[in-house]
Amino acid sequence: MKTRIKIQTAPFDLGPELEEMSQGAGALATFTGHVRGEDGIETLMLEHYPGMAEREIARHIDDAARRWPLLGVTVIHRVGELKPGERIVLVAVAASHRREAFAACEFLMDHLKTTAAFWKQEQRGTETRWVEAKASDDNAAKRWK
Amino acid sequence: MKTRIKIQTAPFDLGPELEEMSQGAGALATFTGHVRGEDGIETLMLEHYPGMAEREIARHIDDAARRWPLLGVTVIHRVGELKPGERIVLVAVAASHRREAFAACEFLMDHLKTTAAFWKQEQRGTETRWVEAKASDDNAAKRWK
Amino acid sequence: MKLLYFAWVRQKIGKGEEDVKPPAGVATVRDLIRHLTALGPGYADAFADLSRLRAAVNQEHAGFDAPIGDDDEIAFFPPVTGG
Amino acid sequence: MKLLYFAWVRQKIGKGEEDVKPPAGVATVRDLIRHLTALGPGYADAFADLSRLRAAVNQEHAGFDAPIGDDDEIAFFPPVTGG
Repeated sequence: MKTRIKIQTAPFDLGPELEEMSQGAGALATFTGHVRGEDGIETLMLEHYPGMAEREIARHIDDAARRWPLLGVTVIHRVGELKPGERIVLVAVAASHRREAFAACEFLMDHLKTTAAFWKQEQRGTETRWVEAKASDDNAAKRWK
Repeated sequence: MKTRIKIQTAPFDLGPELEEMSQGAGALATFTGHVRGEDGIETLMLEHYPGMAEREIARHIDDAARRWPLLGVTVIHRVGELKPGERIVLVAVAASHRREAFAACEFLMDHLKTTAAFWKQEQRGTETRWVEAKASDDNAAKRWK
Repeated sequence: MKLLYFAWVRQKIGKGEEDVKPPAGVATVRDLIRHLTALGPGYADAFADLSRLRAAVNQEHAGFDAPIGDDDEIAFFPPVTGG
Repeated sequence: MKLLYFAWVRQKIGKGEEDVKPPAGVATVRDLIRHLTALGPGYADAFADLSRLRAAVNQEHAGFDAPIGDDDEIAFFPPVTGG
């Protein structure tokens, strides 16, 4: 299985990333998360724990690959300063069949949300607020136990 | 909600399609199905019922939008002659949150597989074979009843 | 009445569409199938196993007991395999 | 022992990382928290509510009873909010 994990400050395009993933796979499921502009957010600052963030993502990819037959997984997560509308995260899963691709993609997103070492801070004007973890995300991750 | 349905013989790129879908959405879930090269398939011929194929897709998009709050749906389905590795279908769903985007994307794929008026014929050398409907696809669609 | 055939139904019958005027008494999809089956060996072959056949009336999936009329568009095809 | 602080833990303590040599008897994450809390008001504030705090030992999520040693990398942070 081909695995790619990138944590980067630079924006990324979907086309080239997904084009490469598609090669040889019957099914490709992807998820892209964006900074929502609602509530007047002007900037989203993303902080991470270098080393641990990558390790956690790699661990969840390994877990997913043990559960489902996968052909490839790409996870890209941006850090630093993001503006509304920008992509924060991409999870792309290639498999032979759609059921596995969808399941693994959702599994990875649920675990990214609850254990990968990233923190978000919203900035509105001069006001800043650390985003709090959501119980709904914990519950989503628990579905897979 | 923005809806786009395209049935076309021409190949399509993911980048521009998804770039447009991303605008203003928190979450974008996509599925892409490809012609698998296994079993020595040389060509996949896709036939459809013009008019009915579009109607069925539109109906399922309406059903999905009644079940989940969606911001946009794009479905592209190729017809005609396809080679191994080529994209057959794209389903992309934009929503505010990932749960809805994933669910609607999978819902649409399951229903596309079982009711949209498309038929596949595999060609290997001079031999042709109409692909038979799979019970697993029917069962997948029944999950949503 | 406009008839459309797809996939192996089209191949067995040897055409993709035709206009027909079935005799009085053809009131349902099933009646139409019975009428068509008598038109020749291609039709008989296409309609030999109804468990493998699906129908649409005016571009919507329909059972074999669905009522049909002169202005309807009726399509016959195998279970779909798109996506 | 290398300590790392993230998000508001980092802000309250006023630095992202530091090397410390805790006194003998600091054998678990919880012991370390107790030791750090006494170092000043920033630390006390950061560690005031343990229900809002998470820890990692050598880049793996760890409970407060996890054993720690001089060569370990210990991190403190709020529940994660990536993705």
